[in-house]
Amino acid sequence: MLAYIIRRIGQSALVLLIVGLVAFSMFRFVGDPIDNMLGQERTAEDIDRLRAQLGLDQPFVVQYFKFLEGAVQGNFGVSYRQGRPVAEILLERAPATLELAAVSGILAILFGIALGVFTAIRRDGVLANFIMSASLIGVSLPTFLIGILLIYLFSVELGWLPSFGRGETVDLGGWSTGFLTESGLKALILPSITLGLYQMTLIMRLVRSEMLEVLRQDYIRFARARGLRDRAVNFRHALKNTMVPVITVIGLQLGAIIAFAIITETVFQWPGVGLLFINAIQFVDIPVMAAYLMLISVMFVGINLLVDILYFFIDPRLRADRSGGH
Amino acid sequence: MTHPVLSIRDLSVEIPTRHGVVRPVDGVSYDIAAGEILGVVGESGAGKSMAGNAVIGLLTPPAHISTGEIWLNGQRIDQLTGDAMRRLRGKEIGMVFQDPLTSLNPLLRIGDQLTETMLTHLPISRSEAEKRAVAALDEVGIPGAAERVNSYPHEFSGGMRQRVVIALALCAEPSLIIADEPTTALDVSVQAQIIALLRRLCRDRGTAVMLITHDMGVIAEATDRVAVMYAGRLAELGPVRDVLTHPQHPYTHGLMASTPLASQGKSRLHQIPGAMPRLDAVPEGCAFHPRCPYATDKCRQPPVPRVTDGQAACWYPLVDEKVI
Amino acid sequence: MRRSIQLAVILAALAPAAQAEDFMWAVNTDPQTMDPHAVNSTPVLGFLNNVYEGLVRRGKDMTVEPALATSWEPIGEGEGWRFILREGVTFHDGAEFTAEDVLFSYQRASDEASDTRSWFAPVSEVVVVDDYTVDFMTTAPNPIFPGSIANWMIMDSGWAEVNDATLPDKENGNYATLNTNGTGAFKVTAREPGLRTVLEPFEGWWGEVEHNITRAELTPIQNPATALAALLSGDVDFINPVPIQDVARLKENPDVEVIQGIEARVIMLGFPHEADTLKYSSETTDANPFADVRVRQAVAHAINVPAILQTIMRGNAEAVSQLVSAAMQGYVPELEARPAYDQDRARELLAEAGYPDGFSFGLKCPNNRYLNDEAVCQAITGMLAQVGLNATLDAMPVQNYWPELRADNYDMFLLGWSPGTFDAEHPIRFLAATPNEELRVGSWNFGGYSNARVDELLPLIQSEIDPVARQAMIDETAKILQDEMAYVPMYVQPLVWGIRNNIELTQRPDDFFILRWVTVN
Amino acid sequence: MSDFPIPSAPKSRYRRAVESDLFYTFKRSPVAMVSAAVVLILVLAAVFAPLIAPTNPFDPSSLNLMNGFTPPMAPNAFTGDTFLLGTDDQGRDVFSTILYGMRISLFVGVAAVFLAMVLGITLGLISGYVGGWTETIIMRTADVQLTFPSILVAMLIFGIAKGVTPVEYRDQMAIWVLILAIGLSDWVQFARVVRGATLVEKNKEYVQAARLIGRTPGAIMLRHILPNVLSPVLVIATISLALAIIAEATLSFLGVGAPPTQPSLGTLIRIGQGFLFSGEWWILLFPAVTLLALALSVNLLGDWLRDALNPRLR
Repeated sequence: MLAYIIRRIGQSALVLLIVGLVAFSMFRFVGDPIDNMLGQERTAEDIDRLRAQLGLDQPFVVQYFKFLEGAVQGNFGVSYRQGRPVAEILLERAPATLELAAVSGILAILFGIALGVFTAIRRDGVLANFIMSASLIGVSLPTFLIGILLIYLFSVELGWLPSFGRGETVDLGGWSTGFLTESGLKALILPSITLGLYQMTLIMRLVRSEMLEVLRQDYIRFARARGLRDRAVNFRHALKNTMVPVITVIGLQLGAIIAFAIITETVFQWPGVGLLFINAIQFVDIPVMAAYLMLISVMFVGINLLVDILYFFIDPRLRADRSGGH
Repeated sequence: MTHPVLSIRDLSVEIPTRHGVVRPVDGVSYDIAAGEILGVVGESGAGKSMAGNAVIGLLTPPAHISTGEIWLNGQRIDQLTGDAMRRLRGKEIGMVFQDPLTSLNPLLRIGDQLTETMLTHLPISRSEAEKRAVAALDEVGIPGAAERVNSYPHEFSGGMRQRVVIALALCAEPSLIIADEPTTALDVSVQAQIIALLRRLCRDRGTAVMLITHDMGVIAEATDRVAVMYAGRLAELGPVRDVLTHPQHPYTHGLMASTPLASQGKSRLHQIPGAMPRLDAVPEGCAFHPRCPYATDKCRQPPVPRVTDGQAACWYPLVDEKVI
Repeated sequence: MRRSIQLAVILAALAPAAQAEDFMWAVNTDPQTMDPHAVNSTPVLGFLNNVYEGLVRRGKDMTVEPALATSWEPIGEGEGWRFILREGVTFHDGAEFTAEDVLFSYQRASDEASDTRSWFAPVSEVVVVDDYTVDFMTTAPNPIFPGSIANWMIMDSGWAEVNDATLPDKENGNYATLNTNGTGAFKVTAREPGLRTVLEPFEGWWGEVEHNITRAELTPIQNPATALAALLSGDVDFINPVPIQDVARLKENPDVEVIQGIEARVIMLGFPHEADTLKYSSETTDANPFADVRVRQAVAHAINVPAILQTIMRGNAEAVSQLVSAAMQGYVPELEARPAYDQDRARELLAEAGYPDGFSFGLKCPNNRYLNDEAVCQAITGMLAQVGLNATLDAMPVQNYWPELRADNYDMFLLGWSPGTFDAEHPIRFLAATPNEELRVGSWNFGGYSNARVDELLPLIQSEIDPVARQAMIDETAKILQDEMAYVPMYVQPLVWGIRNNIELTQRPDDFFILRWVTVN
Repeated sequence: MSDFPIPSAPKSRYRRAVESDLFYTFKRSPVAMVSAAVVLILVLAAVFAPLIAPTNPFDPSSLNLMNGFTPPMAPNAFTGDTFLLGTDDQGRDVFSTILYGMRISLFVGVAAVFLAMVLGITLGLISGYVGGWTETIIMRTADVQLTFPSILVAMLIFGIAKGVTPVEYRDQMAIWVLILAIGLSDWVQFARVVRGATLVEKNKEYVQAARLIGRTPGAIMLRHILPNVLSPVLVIATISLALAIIAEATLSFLGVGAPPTQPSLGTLIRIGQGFLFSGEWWILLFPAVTLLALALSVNLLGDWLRDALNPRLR
């Protein structure tokens, strides 16, 4: 198991390095940071000087290795835009994104699994079919439009919920949380629905199809033939087996939630890392972009690993395969 | 007066399809007494399993019982509602499926699967159930049962798993076992052991068994009586010795002739020409007539011949001399 | 103990925030630094004008008025300017304001590390005469100097030294990037870059308080629809800008008000004067038609500016014929008339220039820099196509746009220019003068427009003290630029702010939002 | 279920049966029929847009800016022209713009899915059939690709393409880059399904037999294995098409979509959302409803197809 994890981390690290290199080669096409750093009355000489100072005149491979060198030591450089260490900025912004992602993820998983199980068990029911069809509306409109429509309805027309931002936050030892204030909780509602809707639909549909697949399995028929109660059959036997493939996808979807947060955060002016990234693109803040991509990649690798380990605990067959060694 | 454990009367199962209603089980009747093993034999699609599923109430919709009655220990069960039927399953009727590799939930320990079944049906405590689980495994011949209760299905071989499946089917002490091709998926060397096990356990407990198989060897070896099915209908029903040695129905005859066991000493196997009809195209009259060398016009039109007392479902039952 | 502190924090947060004169406002761009000398941009300088002050400032009508200097006068025959400083002024941290701070701020703002050094290009020396008198010596007579330093803000020398922020640091930032210590009417009490910036009134301010704000919070909101929703739902009291298409609707809404003015920014089309060939033409590959003044004039005649103003700008902008708007110093009323929208005339001019069937070319355009810039460019593309000028439009974010222009990757481009000095000399210096690194002129003249007479006039304009003579030279320059159609000026971008109806404030044409003119009712 | 009749007839008859089954269930599903009708109408409308549309919104010289913001079915205040669904800020007929925009959306969607499909099937077949190092590399890349959010992949590709495309071609680049970006971020699920099926089929007797008689691996993969994986691929392709159309819209919100002079449905929605509060609801509503109808119908069809073919989707 340990060997497996180490190998996995090794492979992932290699991939990260390559992704990083590709990402870095992209940065010079995003635009030129210089114009945003200098005012209207700059001269061509100012431009060249600043470019040299930032090391932008060097080949991107050199820039990349410099970045790596710093990143290994936890130093992601200084934001061109804010003139502050990137690590500090990311730490400051991360709680907003993580809280949003957590709430959306939990909503998506809870409702996704519940509705998925329901629609699978009541396969031919009217309500189940309606839910199946209705859920597709959520994935047939782009997220940004859903967000804007929600704002229009609940903030502007009805005035129930705030239109943007996180509301009041409370600082708990460096972690700013919106969970402890009324305005913070209210502010979470619309963005987390916007962000979670798509994932919820995906999870629900996946759970349904996996569950239907499992329900056709012999061991489910056998469980029924033994007279086990429906609840035991559906949940103890079927759902648990359904979860094996579903967990992988949920893991990936958690990653997707953090990535899609870019759009939701832009629409709701949610002060998280996604918004930071979009701003960084807008201002060609290369250190921030690089660090964000690294952070996201590391997070995904972590989630993947976690999913693998979770697998290990859910499915005894894998335990045998892997602990047996290679 | 003692009831047979299971009594099926004129049972039909129908499935509505776009080509009209098909009838995978059509007017089947038979009884199984306590301690008796009835072999149900026939080709794939003959309706053997469908009848078993109908008895245990596990027909997959839209398949449903259209006519007929099913009696279990004197109680009519074909009209029972969902939960009442569920209580019977496992408790009164046990079932053994074909493939032990897929019959067990891979994520649950076999001990848990046993105790779960017992706790559902028997008024016993968990610790008592755990004790009985070990005993049950022991009884089906799992060595080291006390430790093996904590194993997962994938840690057993196929034969061992089928023993576990049998233990599961029997653990709430049902009066009827439906064994649907219990040995088909197993190695030949293991088949005999499983059949012997099933036979011994049922004899000991007086459990009635419906043994569904297409293997005449298994029939010969394990059963007391045999029901031969063709295209959803009962072709012949009788004590195993009579049916094997003096088949009356031309189909049974053909079946015997095409089986190595029944044609011992013969140099070449007999073959029945053609194939069993699809269920949506069952011919008029006797369903076997297109393949029957003895068919006449009578066979080609209604009414359908039915099994009667000691008599095969054939207008022209064979007599001994015709056995090749 | 620790728990009780946390609890207290939580309770404090749960308690409703102080009411009354809380003022929330949203802008589309966060001021990227709190350092008044690091970045020369409207979001930064506009915001910091509430926190820091200069020797002079601009009033509601843009006139130059005393701030930290109470009066000023030219020295001799234009050798420089003398400023008499206000006494009794303190910085937010209590330090006293003196001539030392002025000298320090001059050094800081004119350093190579500063983005504001071009303001001090004419300055040869700064002399502290006494604690409250400072002389600015200039290399040549400079009549507009006081106005040109209205955005130059004074920082406390002691504070900067203690906090190791004696020079601005654009790349790595320093203490002054996040912290402030000005003399202005408001002090920054919380600063979270990109999220929010909180201001509170400075009790010790020297001026007379006109506002009634007790606390103000700035939030950047980039998505225009979100910002508008925030205003409509009352989550913020003021937004800048209001998307132009929403003006009419907002005016009908009783809860909000729209404040509209004409901004200083002139939107124009630029040409590759120096290029030998077109870059994006499918057939005209061996010549540069835009080098011919008739082609440029044809472009001017082909564009239906009134239609753009009517639809895309929704009647909220004004046509313009020169590089500055009528509100600027040095505007030439005689040249007010734009080339008329006349497709036949445009075709005629093209035919005269040898392109009777027109030609194809590439038009570059930003899509997030000016109000509805992309829509305007689309409209222009259509109008030009109607006279045979088939433009391929390439619209892009501004971060890609400037590098494209610098690399000369265009056949025509859209540019907006807002003179920081509010004077007609400014665009001549940056847009019309032949690019020259040493003289620090023509740095935004991407097309390399060059006219000897204009180059000759520019230094004369810069040093002429007599307003009449100066205006005559500006008139001459403006005439040349219009005759040669160096650029095609189209309209002045409107300035549209949205406020809740309980707010009163004043809008300045330079888009600076001055908090001390706000009243919350 | 072991004794349900499974026809052992030759493959072609089996295929025919599957198809006629499909048709049968199709006729019995009102949702599927309505969805198919909507998709058909929209696709035809898009294909024949130049014949149906009253104007050509992609021809800038035909536009009259003064027609801008004309409400549906009402004459313009200046020009007196009337438009079925009104006009947008450029004076373009919204109806025509939707037809042309749908062309682009559909083209991008179909081409992206096709790219993803070809790539996914090829790599899936190869990794499943060849195994070993090739498989490890391909599937590990797929894992990484899956972990990397698709919109970031798309933005990355967009960025790189912008840099490497010669200046002259950059204007036409956007659509091809969109196709590439969406296609490349979407191939993994095809590859996974195909690989899984290949692993199963590869060990079946008929494949072994084909191998024994000396068929080349390429021929075996194409002739024997590929036909067996087509139905799950079809389902994935349908659902991917809907996702690709939405992805294009999302990317255009992030500023990496089709250019506004040749707008896709997504670009139209991005432009239209700016008029949500200003009263010109038709600029947003009609493209949004069209996109919803298109994506929803394709999704519903995919859903029905999934249930009808009942493949094991992983």
